[in-house]
Amino acid sequence: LPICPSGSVNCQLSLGELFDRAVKLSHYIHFLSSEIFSEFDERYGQGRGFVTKAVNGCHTSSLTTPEDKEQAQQIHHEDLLGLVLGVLRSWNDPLLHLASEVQRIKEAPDTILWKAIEIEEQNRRLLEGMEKIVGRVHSGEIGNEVYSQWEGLQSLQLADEDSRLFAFYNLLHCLRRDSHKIDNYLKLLKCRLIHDSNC
Amino acid sequence: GQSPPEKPTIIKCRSPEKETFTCWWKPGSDGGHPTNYTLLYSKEGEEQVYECPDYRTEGPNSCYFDKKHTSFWTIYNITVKATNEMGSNVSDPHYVDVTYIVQPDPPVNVTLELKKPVNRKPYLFLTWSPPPLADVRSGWLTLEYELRLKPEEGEEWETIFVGQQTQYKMFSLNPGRKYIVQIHCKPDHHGSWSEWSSEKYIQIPTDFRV
Amino acid sequence: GQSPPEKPTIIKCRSPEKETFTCWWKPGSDGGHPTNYTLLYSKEGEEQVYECPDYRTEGPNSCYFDKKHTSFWTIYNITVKATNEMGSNVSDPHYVDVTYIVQPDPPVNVTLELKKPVNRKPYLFLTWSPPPLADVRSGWLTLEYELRLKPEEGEEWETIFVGQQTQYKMFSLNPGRKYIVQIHCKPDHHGSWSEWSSEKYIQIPTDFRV
Repeated sequence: LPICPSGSVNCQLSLGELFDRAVKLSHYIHFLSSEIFSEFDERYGQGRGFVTKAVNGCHTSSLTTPEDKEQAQQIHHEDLLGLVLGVLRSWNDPLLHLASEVQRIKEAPDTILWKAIEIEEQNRRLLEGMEKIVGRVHSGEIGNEVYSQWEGLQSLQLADEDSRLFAFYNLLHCLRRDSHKIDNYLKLLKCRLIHDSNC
Repeated sequence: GQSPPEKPTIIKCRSPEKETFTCWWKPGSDGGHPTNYTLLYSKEGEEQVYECPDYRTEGPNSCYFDKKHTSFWTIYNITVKATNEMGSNVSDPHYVDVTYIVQPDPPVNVTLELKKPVNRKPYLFLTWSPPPLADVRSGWLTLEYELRLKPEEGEEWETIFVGQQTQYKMFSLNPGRKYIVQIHCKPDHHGSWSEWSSEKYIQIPTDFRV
Repeated sequence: GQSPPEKPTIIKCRSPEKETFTCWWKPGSDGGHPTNYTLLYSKEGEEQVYECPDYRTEGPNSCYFDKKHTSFWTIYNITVKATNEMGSNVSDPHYVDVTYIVQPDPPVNVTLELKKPVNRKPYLFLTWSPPPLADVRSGWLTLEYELRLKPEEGEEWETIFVGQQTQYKMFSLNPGRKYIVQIHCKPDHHGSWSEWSSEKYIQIPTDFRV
């Protein structure tokens, strides 16, 4: 009998194993998103009062996501998984452009460039994993319906530097927020589905 | 002097378990008149302005937001207005996303035990529990821990980050010395370290050959 | 003899940084005829069968899966077929889960320094860096380290697990002796230890009273 990799049964990754990897990845993506935001803010945001303007400008705010523990615990896990998938999909396009547009920022440090590329790549990888998890958990077909269109490309290419830098700031602020939501929801789902809410 | 009160300053906002939060302010001079304080806040993307839901639970010059009034991943714009007979003055706005102000209570039930396994190195086995308020079971809050120890009469603490574990095996200890051990914790991404847990002492026996 | 080739054996699959991986096989006898080898693989839960994307990068009898072809959400079912004029033979299937085959390269930049702080114990201060491939993404591939040392003419290594730290203070050393030090690393969860770093030597001065 061929030997399956340790831990797997009939040579298939368990849901628990898939969730472990998804959570490790979402943790890493949010860690990177926080770092790139702080680095950008430190270098380009000082004294420009971006924080007060970056209010409700996220392209994903149309997706009603849980805002506290109670809401997150009351929502059915299939709906929460669908939301996570929707938020991830909504970031495919902006992350692709972020990775290329950030290279046009004056003296953008390598650490910001590299992180933008890494986040885009890892986000795609997490999306692949989430589609696999949802496929396992979802009774019905995985619809592509939950998704939020991003129309921010022009703002990343504006001539006026202040407006363009604010557009980057806002995108990174939203990325930090949404990646934290995804990380938090996945940790919650993992405890609920794999550890019977007893992590 | 007879004048409107000085504008107050919001000095701190803290959430102990990522479910509720409290803000405190420091009054300015009261302009020689009885002065009262009103905390007002609005939430990102909403015009509506609300007043503090509870001025009492956390003591003077504070506002406590219970679960129902606490939302994450949204920015609160908070101000405090001081008013007396002569007029009023408003603090600078204080922007808060509760995600970033979580400071847990210290870990509890810290235990230290000397272990001498047969034909293997002896070690000090530490265990602890998350602060009672923190719901780590559901996965809503994930805590990371750091422990520090030093010989009783020593100067310098040795600090060790242990991630999300709630136990640790300590090998490199000097036989015959008495050590002090403390642990603190922090949410896995944002927020600040708790205070250190109360000091625990352990005497390492002289034959505890490491 | 004139016969189909013996079935090959897949001997090892390894990923150096959880981003790409390579498998190697050992051919059997070629049955007296020129034999060629085809590596085929399928992914768990999928019917589709794919061929090796790159037979060259990692040398003979190998298949290299670049980032695009490496998924860490699935188990690969891999076989190698040997074919010559007389027929063909297929290896036993080899199942691969990329997370379990991570074997990093050894740590680099190992430095050893004798420290003699005023009125405190002297010690040997070791520092090292993660292997370049894994270094860049510390959060994606978390490494743990173990160091070993022994007197140059000694027999037995002393091994010390140091967790995720990249430095270590070594107190218990015999003055006047020459020591060899090596370090290796492993992913924090699954996967295997790297090779040991190249040997580093340090002469402990006779006045190095510990």
